[in-house]
Amino acid sequence: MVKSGALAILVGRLNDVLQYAVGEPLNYLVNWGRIYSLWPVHLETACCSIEFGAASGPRYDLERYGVLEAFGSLRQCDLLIVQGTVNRKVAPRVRMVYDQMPDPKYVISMGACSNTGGLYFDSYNVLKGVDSIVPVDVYIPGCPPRPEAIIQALIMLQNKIKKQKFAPPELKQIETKVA
Amino acid sequence: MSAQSSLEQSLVQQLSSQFKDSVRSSSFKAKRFKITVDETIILKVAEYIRDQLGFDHAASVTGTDFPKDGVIEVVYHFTSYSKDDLRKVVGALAVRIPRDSPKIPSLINVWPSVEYHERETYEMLGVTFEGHPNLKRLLLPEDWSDIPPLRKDFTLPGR
Amino acid sequence: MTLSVGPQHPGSGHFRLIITVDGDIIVKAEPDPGYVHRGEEKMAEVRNYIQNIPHIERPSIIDASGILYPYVLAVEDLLGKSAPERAQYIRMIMAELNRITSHLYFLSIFGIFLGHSTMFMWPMGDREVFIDLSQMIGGTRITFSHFVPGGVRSDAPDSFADKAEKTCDYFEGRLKEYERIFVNNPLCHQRTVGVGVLTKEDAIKLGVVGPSLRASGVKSDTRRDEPYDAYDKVDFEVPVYSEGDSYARLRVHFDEMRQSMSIIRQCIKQMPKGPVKQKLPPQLRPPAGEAYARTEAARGAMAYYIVSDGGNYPYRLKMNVASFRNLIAIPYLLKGVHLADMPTVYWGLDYWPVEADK
Amino acid sequence: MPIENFEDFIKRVLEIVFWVLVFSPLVIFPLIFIVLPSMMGLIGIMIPGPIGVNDILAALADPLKSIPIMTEFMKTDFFKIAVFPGFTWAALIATGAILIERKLLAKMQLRVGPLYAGKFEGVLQPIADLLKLIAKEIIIPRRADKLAFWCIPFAAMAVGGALLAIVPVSKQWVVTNLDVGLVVAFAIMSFFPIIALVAGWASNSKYPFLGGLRALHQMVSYEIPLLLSALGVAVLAGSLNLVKIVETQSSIPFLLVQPLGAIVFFIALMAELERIPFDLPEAEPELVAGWMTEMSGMLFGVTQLAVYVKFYALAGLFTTLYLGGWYGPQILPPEMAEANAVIWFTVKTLAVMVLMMVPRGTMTRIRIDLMLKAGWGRLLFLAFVNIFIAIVVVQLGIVPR
Repeated sequence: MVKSGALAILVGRLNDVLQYAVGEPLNYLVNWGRIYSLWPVHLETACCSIEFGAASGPRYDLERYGVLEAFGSLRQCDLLIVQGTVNRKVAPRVRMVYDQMPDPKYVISMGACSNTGGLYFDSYNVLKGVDSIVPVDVYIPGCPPRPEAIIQALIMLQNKIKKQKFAPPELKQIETKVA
Repeated sequence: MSAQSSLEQSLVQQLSSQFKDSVRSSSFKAKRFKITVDETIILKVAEYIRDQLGFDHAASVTGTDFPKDGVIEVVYHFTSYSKDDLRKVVGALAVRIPRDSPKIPSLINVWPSVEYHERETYEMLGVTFEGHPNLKRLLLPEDWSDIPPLRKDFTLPGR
Repeated sequence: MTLSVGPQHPGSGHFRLIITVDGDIIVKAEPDPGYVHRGEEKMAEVRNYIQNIPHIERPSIIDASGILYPYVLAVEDLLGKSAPERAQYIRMIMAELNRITSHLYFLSIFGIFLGHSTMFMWPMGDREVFIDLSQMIGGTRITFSHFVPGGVRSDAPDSFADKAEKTCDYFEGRLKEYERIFVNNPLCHQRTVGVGVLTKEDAIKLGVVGPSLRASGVKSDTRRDEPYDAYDKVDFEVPVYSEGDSYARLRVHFDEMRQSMSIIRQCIKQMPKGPVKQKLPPQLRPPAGEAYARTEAARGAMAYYIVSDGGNYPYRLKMNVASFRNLIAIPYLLKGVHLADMPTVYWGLDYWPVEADK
Repeated sequence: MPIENFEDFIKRVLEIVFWVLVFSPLVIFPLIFIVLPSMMGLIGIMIPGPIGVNDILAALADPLKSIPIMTEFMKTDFFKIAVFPGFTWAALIATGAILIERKLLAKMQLRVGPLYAGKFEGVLQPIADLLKLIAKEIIIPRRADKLAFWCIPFAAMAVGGALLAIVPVSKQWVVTNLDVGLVVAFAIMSFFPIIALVAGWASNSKYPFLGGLRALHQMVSYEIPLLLSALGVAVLAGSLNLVKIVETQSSIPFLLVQPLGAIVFFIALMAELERIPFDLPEAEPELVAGWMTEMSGMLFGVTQLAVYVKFYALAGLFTTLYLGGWYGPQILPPEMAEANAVIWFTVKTLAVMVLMMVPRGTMTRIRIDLMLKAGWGRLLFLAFVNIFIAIVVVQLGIVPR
């Protein structure tokens, strides 16, 4: 639309100034809110859920990082921790849960089984890694990972979120399915 | 040891004498005994074991595939809670059925505890339990279309 | 109205319950397990007897020694060997430590199902103490792979006895506090007494195992019925309640933790010096035959049925796990129960879906 | 240079402030002097009284002149509704209550609770949650009733705010001093379960609907004991006006005269607030999150804030009815009597709130049938006994009317 080169430069400058003055501080603030308010979905796929329970217990206390213990509805959650082996029966459910979570959403793959299939690499019913159905942000190795490893993964995820660009929320309509 | 063995021995003998012709084989060792019968009389044998011998529940139903012999061996393990002297004994009631049409009568009316075990055996080995009210898929995913996984000719994908 | 409870639901773990409710009362409940089915039994047929150990204990890492114990016993039965005496005691100590951690996990989840988040946190915290203790012997937090056919992998360190004594002393005090705060209060009574009653006859008929069975008045414990390893040399009681409701099940867990601590103390006292592992060839080839070994794990009678054809690999390995045997009681007990009691009733049965699905 | 840590953020903000101050004489002041006079009519409505347009313009040049404007502004209804005893104040206390609750619960459970958000003991945790929720996507289920779904959080907020309007923080700081304040309070309170039901219905999902139904059931069980136990206070005070009820307690709080009524009222209030052990409509293990299951993003945030605003308002109502409202020993110099009153009211209300938070860490959830039994069988009976006690007390003349 803008034909004049000078005007285009001016608009570009103004955009830069706005980005510098408003966009970046806002981005920082929102990201700061996000990293300290990661609410996990209550989805257990296998045995690593025990160590997740231990991690939210008193000794390791994930709530220090703003992670609530088992949280009810996935509509209010940001973090999907795939706790262990994903088999062929639960895989569609994991994807369905992921789809129903509101943006922005993050996924942590917990344990060797959900990273690669792990011990169950030759089982007929186990997915070779949950990253084939949902995008994964952080992988935690271990079988099962110790609670310290979960905390480390959280910090890694926080560092990742810090570098993200803020996108305003948008209104979407999605089909809810009752399985 | 001897007193112990005599209990199992007497149990096996009792069963063998009751169902003379149908008993294919029987064996016993300390605290364990196993008896293999024809599939036609398994209901009667099970009822006899429950009512006369006092084994009041089945602990498991399982099966083993023997492609060489062309049979599947279905084994019911049973034991007792109500009789003190039988608690330490685990008995096994085995049936050998042909591999291509594995069908046996369900024991759900004799031992109700076999319900889920029979469903598991049904989907894992393809054994049909006739008379089971709810013989549906249990553990495998809904879209499973391969042969039952515990058959020996089912090979694991990674192997 | 039909509700699908799970697999993503705060009140279900790794499985799904399809329940039909009439108002607030459940008229029909149908469990839909299999969300953690990993084909352990098939995998066991392509691994040798030692390679099988790690993956066999994964279904129940909450009680890793408990689920491994009967496997080891069954293989030893096939080989005709037995473990040295010291190894037997170490196995018992590990099994009892795991029983305590498993029961503490049970308590904490029971608490969260009652809506009591402190009851989740306190046992979780004390579970760490026992995990520290078992870590001294097993080496890792929960998945030890510590038992092998013919003994255990490593000996207990010398400082173990002291630390175990201290831990038990500490925990006995804590148990009293738990009972005072969590169990003996009117709200907990109201939610558990008379809820989900499993009568003695039904418990026997359905073949229920473990604490649920003993809460229904059947005095059956594999450690007593068929003593394995050195369980005939230690003195302990089998707690029995006749009510068969959720409350009795809760109490059985408390009593069993006390008995486990007493067993650990006796084991430490009676434990002889000596080797902890019998010399066995690296590749085990048991003679053809079959073995059925059972033990009392935290969640009830755990049994393995192994058929050997004389080769390197088990020809057929059947895991007859406690949770799977208790599955039958879930639809039975949930009938006529209030929707609010659904999680506590099914969890009270000690149903651990990962273990049941294998 | 991207912002990487807190120092960068502060630097950036200071930089922006600096440039704004530099450029403001060029842009902003001319704008003000053109635009403001045309808006004076609007401001005139907000600030009635002796303050004129010229005073405001003068205050822009001389900040000291804004003090009389502020004091005048503080007397307006707008200020009362929006800022001090009203919304902003309540929202602040609600946010604080969320933090206090999480920390308190953590301490009871041998944990530390929020720690890293904010440099000291996680004090900024609620702010972090708020920022996150604002920036979160809002999902409306396709089969939901869209209009009703959007309205729920704001309806909940409006109803919570309506309660705030009648609870007197001090004799001066009350938004509306109604003669039938107590009755109005109960009328407003009975709206909450309806909101829960509408929320459940609008979500068109099973668990929220069950939660909404449970909220209604719960109301049936606690509403009547709640009313009857407060009746004792009305009998003693001889008035339904909340300010007058507080004034009759200047010598002795009704808690000491009517301990039974206070207990019944407290328990029924817990049920009204859906707090553990009475949080049946949002019972997590069986109903996921109850009637709030389908809420996401800021809809959930606003609803949650409304719940806590209501929490503050009802704790304030308890303070008003039983703890003597704003009365308390003079701890500030006499010329600051108003501030003293406000402090005492706030302290008492916070104490009541903390007392209501404690059961969350110490009690199990009650079941709906037990709840009905308790409500109709015990609380109702106790409430009646309490009314008779009140009448006897009044007849004996223990409390001056």
